Amino acid sequence: MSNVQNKTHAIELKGLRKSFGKTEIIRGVDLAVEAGDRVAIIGPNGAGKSTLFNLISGRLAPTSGEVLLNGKRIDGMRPFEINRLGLSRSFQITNIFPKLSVFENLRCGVLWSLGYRYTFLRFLSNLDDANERTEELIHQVGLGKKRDVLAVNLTYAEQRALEIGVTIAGGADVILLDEPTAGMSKTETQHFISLIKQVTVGKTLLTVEHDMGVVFGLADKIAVVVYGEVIAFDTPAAVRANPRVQEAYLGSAVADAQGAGH
Amino acid sequence: QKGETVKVAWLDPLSGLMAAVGTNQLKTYQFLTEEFNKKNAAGVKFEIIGIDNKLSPQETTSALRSAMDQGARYVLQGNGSGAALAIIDALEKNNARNPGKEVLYVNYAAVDPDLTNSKCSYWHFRLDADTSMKMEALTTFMKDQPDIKKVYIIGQNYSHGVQVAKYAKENLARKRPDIQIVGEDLHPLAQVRDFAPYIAKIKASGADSVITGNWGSDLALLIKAANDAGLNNVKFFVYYGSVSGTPTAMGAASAGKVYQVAYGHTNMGGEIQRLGTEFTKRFKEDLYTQSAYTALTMLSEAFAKAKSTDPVKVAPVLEGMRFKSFNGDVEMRKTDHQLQQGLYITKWDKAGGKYPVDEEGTGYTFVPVKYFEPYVASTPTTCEMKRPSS
Amino acid sequence: MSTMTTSPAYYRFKPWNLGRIIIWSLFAIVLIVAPMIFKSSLALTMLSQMGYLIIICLSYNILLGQGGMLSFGHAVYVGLGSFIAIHAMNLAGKGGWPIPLVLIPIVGGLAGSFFAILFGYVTTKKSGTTFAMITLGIGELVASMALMFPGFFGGEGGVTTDRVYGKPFFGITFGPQNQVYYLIAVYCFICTGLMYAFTGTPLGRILNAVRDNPERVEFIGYNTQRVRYFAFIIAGFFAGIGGGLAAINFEIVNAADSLNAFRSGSYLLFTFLGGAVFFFGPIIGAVLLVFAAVLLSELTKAWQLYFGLVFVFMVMFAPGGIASLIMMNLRVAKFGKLNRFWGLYGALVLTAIPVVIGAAAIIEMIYHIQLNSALGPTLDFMRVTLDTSSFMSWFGAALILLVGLGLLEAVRRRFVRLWGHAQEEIEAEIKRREMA
Amino acid sequence: MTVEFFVISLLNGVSYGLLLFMLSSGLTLIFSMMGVLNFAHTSFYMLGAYLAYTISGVVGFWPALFIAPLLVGAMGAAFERYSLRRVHKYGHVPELLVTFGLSFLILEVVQLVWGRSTVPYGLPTQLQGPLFTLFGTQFPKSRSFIMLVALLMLLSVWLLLTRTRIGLVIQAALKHPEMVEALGHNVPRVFMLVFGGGAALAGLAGVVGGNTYVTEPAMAASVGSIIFVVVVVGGLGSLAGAFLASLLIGIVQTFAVALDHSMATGLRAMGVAVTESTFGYPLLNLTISQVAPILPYLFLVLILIFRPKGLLGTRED
Amino acid sequence: MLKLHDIHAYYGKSHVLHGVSFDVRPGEIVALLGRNGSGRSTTAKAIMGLVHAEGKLHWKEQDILRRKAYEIAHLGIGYVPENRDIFPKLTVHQNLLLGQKGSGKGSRWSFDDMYGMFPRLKERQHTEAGVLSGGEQQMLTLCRTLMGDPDLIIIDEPTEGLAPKIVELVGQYLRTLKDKGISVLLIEQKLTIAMQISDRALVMGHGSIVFDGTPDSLRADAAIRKEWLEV
Ligand SMILES: Nc1ncnc2c1ncn2[C@@H]1O[C@H](COP(=O)(O)OP(=O)(O)OP(=O)(O)O)[C@@H](O)[C@H]1O
Ligand SMILES: Nc1ncnc2c1ncn2[C@@H]1O[C@H](COP(=O)(O)OP(=O)(O)OP(=O)(O)O)[C@@H](O)[C@H]1O
Ligand SMILES: CC(C)C[C@H](N)C(=O)O
Ligand SMILES: [Mg+2]
Ligand SMILES: [Mg+2]
Repeated sequence: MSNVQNKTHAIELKGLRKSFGKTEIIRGVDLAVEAGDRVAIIGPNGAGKSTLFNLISGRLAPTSGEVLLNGKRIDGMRPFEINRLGLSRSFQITNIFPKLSVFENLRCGVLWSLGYRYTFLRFLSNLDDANERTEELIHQVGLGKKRDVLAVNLTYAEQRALEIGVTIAGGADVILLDEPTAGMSKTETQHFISLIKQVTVGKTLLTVEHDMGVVFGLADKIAVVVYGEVIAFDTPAAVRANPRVQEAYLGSAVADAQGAGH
Repeated sequence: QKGETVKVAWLDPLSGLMAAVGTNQLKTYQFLTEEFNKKNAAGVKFEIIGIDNKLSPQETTSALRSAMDQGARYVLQGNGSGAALAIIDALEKNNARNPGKEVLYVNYAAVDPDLTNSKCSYWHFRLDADTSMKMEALTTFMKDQPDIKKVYIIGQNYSHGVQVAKYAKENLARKRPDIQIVGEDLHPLAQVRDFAPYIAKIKASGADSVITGNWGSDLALLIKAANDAGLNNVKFFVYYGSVSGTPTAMGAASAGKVYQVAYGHTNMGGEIQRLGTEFTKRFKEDLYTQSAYTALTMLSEAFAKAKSTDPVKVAPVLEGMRFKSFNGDVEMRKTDHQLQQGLYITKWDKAGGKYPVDEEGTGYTFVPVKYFEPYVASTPTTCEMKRPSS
Repeated sequence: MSTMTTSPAYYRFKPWNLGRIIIWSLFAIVLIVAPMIFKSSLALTMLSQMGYLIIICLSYNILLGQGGMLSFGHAVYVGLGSFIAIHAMNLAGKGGWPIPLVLIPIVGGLAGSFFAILFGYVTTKKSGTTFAMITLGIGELVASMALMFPGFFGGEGGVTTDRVYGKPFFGITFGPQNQVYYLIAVYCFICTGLMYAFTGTPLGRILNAVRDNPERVEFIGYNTQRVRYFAFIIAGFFAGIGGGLAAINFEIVNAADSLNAFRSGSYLLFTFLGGAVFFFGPIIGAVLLVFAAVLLSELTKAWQLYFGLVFVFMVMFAPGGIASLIMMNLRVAKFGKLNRFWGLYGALVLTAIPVVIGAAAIIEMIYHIQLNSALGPTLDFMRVTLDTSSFMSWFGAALILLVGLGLLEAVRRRFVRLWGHAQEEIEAEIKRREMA
Repeated sequence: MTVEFFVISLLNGVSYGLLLFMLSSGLTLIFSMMGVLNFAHTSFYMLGAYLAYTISGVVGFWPALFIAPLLVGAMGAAFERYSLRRVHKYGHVPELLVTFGLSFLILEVVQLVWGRSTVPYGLPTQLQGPLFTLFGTQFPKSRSFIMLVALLMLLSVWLLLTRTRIGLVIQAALKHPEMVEALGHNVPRVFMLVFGGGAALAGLAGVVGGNTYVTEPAMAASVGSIIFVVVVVGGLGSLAGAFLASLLIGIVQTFAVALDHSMATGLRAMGVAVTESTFGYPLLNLTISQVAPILPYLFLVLILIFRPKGLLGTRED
Repeated sequence: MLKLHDIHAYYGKSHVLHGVSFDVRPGEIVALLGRNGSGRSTTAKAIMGLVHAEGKLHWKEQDILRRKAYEIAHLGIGYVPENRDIFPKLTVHQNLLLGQKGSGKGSRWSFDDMYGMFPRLKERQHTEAGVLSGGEQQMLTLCRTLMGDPDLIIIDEPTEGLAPKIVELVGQYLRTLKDKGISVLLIEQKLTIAMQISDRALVMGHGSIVFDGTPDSLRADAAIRKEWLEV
């Protein structure tokens, strides 16, 4: 009912909590992300950033609280149901289909959204729209040359790119990326940020990152998660200036990160 | 036909659950053909082609094809009525579809009564007594044992075990209505590792006798468990006490408690006993498939009578043929091709004296306690034999 | 959109491209002429068995190779397909249902998929070891229960039928074995085609994805359980067709035979031996299965020993199955390097012969002592008479074996080295092409 | 059900359960730690029995009780060293298949050496006869001995797992073998020892099982799948689970034998008329006692559906 | 203490290290820098006996080339791999337990030291390591290797995925190790931290060492930095 009056948010978390056994990891998170925003989530290790992603994407069910996607409750739904509602995520640890080629990996990501569900009465090769979309994607993520290479045989950076590719393939308009640039060199990271920017134009984006360069380069807003709570949610400048954030997360490295700003 | 070599295919398991039995039987046939080839009435030589059918009806049909390719026109088989049925079925079709290439089947041990009743076939001849006949003899014996009052029936849950139970109940009801069936159990074939619960149940039921059609480890383990639990005053009436492995399992502990019904036993005297002893000496195993002797005798005499080894000519001769086998005068009943022969009740006991042939080196043997003339065990048939119209 | 470089026509499925036409025509020709070359009645049954086993092994591979599901209970669907098919034949024979024989395999297929729908609902909820164990349990249950319901399963004897019923189909009665063979061959061809087509459909591809990484599949919109379930049903359908054909072929179906764990095991074994990674692997597997089951046991009493040996060595040295050996060589050939191996292959074969002969002679003599001693000490081994009581026979066999082993090892070492070189060159070549 | 029958059945159930545990403890070790579905496990069991038969003929049963398992263990270790290890890197299915092949080989070799029929492997005099008599039913010493051995196995495997890091090393090595080596553990040797140990346990089970029951070539196949049931129902990675599952299966199965009830009798009791013409009569008429020996499989399926980790398991795959 | 001379290493048939020579002295922190793919991780693996290597490799006067990894570990070299390789199904505590060699007696490090260093790990000690956060896993790997009481510890990109504050912490701990007389071979991407704490810096390029000197001299040598480190 409240949704009718309020403007619907792309993602809205209300009083979200999650415990594993006795330990409460997420301790009441309220967060509303407007459609089209790019939000970075930062916080110390083990603060619960990935867990938050898991709760939103359906990998885990919250202990209590609500998750809303475009105003619709999605907590407790299975990952594929949430995905069908237009939310897609990538993983901190690369999570693709190792024995399929780059092209097939991406095409798998495309299929459902184009309505080719469990069909076994049509040939993939005849699904023009799927193939066109895949072809487009493959160039977007810069893997055109590796079209028929099996995913296992890609280099780490290429796998990360593929990971992003599979994530955006379904055309979801809410995208969650978990440490997309981890393990990449500076050059690769820079290239990657522009890639992410480019493929998420007009979409709602949530990323988890430790690399302050990336965070400040990518985000319109930053949410700081500490010990399972959001202690700040504001513009980059405001967050950087926030003493609690400095205390809890940035330490003296702020200077470093600023220096490394791109 | 003199000097001719007749190829006889033997299709039975040499691997799997019944490998030991099959191997023993193949040796029996090889050993006996050697004997028969020396003094064959028809002057022909037998050649046994042993093929492993893995106890599987499907493999049996393939094996049959291969046997026919090798020129065999006689088939021997005995283990498992499933395979028997497969052969009958295949031969019915083959013999109808390929005149001039008819094949004849001698069944030496598959005992499902259906094979000579609803499923009887002109090309099939059975030498063992079927389940109903053995039960006829067995219950006739039990009828005269006044101390039998409570009977427990246990069997493998497949056609053989079910039939044993069925005939046991029918026969006892007819011959000794006062006998109580205090329990009946069917257990899955070759699945039970521990028979103690069954023994406990038998004991609790107060039974004084157990009837079982079990064979192989299902029998060995059953009797072992009974011995272990000290079930001393219960008699076991069994079908397959001599089959490889069972005597070893029974050993001394079962002495005096196990009765077997069969068309023969190891202490028959005469040629069969001599051959048995020689067999044991040569192979360190017992010759218990004595119907092999009957099979070879029957074929030899039929060849001689038919003056041919062509199954088409031999089959009519076999119908109703009377001949003498190791266990006396027998007749291949014309109506259903079931051999009519006398049956023996034997008891597991110490070997020696008149009955010296110990089984599997246990020092024990099946001692004959009663002989029944063929007519006693004879059971009616419902067979409507379809003979090829010639 | 500007990045689009290839036109849609590039992907279009062109059923009539040259390579496909050649391969499928060859397959058809082999199916057609095989019985003209191998004429004995045993050969004909073997060919018939191969025909439906190809379907069964391919259907098994939908689970194993394409879906990563290790099933120990595939015989359930084949066997139940057989039973329903045979009951349908009996009904049709009695004039109950007017189903022509040519459609009986479809009945089997429907039965197979019906039971796959029934049991698959629980089995496919899980994957990995859990899946394997559930199928093992269900397999054992169905097999044991079958013996307890003689009404439907015909008890020990099974259910028999006569496939010659109804009006002849264009003068074909399906009495003679070779007519049945051609029926099987037609089904084999069509089913192989269909299953191949399946690999190119969305469901088929997602099934591969589920095999590789089930978790991720959930995040691209698919319900993995559903994917496995559908694949399971499709596999059940083809398994049932295979079962129906088996019923027609044997005209008898038997629970002990067609439902037991051993049967399921052999589908697994031979699918794997043929090569689960490639579509055509199971076809090779099925052919081998028939050879192993029918021929090997007739050639030698030691078939289980040979079987075990071959199996252990195959898994150890060619874990991708025979198909992978073929593909490896094709790859070498594609890079034009196969020529240098012909000589070595020849040498391998030549040196393997004495090893095999020597070993087999010894094994056969041992078995002879155990199984055929009733026939005297001599045996016929490849037209040579061996005498188990003579030292010379043993010594000779051992000598041949040892000499062969020595030579074989020498050749093998050389082969391994050269093969390594060739692979290196190929890798380099691939890198170079990628750069270009 | 009388008290008498109840007590005896309980005893039978427990002792059968312990027999199952004895058969499967080695498999638990290998399967739940190394993830290898060792299809040759019961072949090692059979080898143990045959070797003990031969050895006890020469030096007597008691020495054989130690020698035979050691021999079987050595064979297991050798198999791991020369065959399984090569296959390990290809994954679990090939591992399983190679043990499958091995089971064929062992069976054939056993038949070649000892023949195809039962061998007269008997109990030593110390184990013959009853240990005690309860309500007129004897409880044999041999069965008690099996129970004792099973408990000793439980104890020793438990000590092995809790007092040493072997279990951890193996589990870790399944994931990152190189890392475990880099931490200073000799991974190949640990694998070899565990596989050999599992085989030795199977061998020991054979030594005592072979003479209590029968020693024949079919003995391996006959216990083939039931022991997988025990391990899986108990829960992968859980020794206690396997123990619990063995006892549970043993007891349930034993008592099930006593129950001559069927769905038909149940329905009749509820006043539903069930006759031979009722649909599904053969199924309805099947008594619990008739299906008792296959109940474990039902158990397996149900457990896996409702609790895939097994009774006390910690992991699913 | 550790001496590499003309080490060549191969992945299967591909030649990755083309003659690497350097040494590490007792109680020294040596940073091994270089671009992605320059062969730093391979060098670490070569020392640990995890890849096929040729050349001369000595540790405490012993030839350790071609020794098995577990033998090398027992001789006192600890290795923290770049992709963490935690054992996901084991608990944190069990992971640490596996780091110990033998009974762990006489080791410089105890569980309490580790938990003191990263209290977060103590909180999570009975949790399966697989569900730890990325950063926690990184801490765990480091501690696991320390439990084996090495005299030289090779750390491959320890700060990856760590929050900036923790990165500083790790830097401090590496200094502590040095104070306890343990040598460190630090493979790092983040120049700043590496330059801060190391005594010596090595730069690797195309499978061999192209610079060997103090951090200060590296800072001064813009040419080297430009060619081998920066973009
Ligand atoms: N399934 C689980 N069971 C128990 N604890 C868990 C589980 N999943 C996560 N945790 C715990 O929750 C805490 C938060 O983990 P999470 O992965 O969300 O951290 P994070 O903020 O992403 O940290 P990092 O930046 O290091 O990746 C960690 O302490 C982790 O151990
Ligand atoms: N397992 C492998 N098989 C084949 N080549 C490999 C393998 N691992 C690394 N390489 C190659 O070896 C070279 C050196 O790799 P290495 O991992 O040592 O680099 P690095 O300096 O540690 O870089 P990074 O920053 O990516 O960790 C690279 O070209 C890489 O592609
Ligand atoms: C030989 C016997 C043990 C088998 C028996 N003839 C049967 O049909 O089951
Ligand atoms: Mg995280
Ligand atoms: Mg690296």
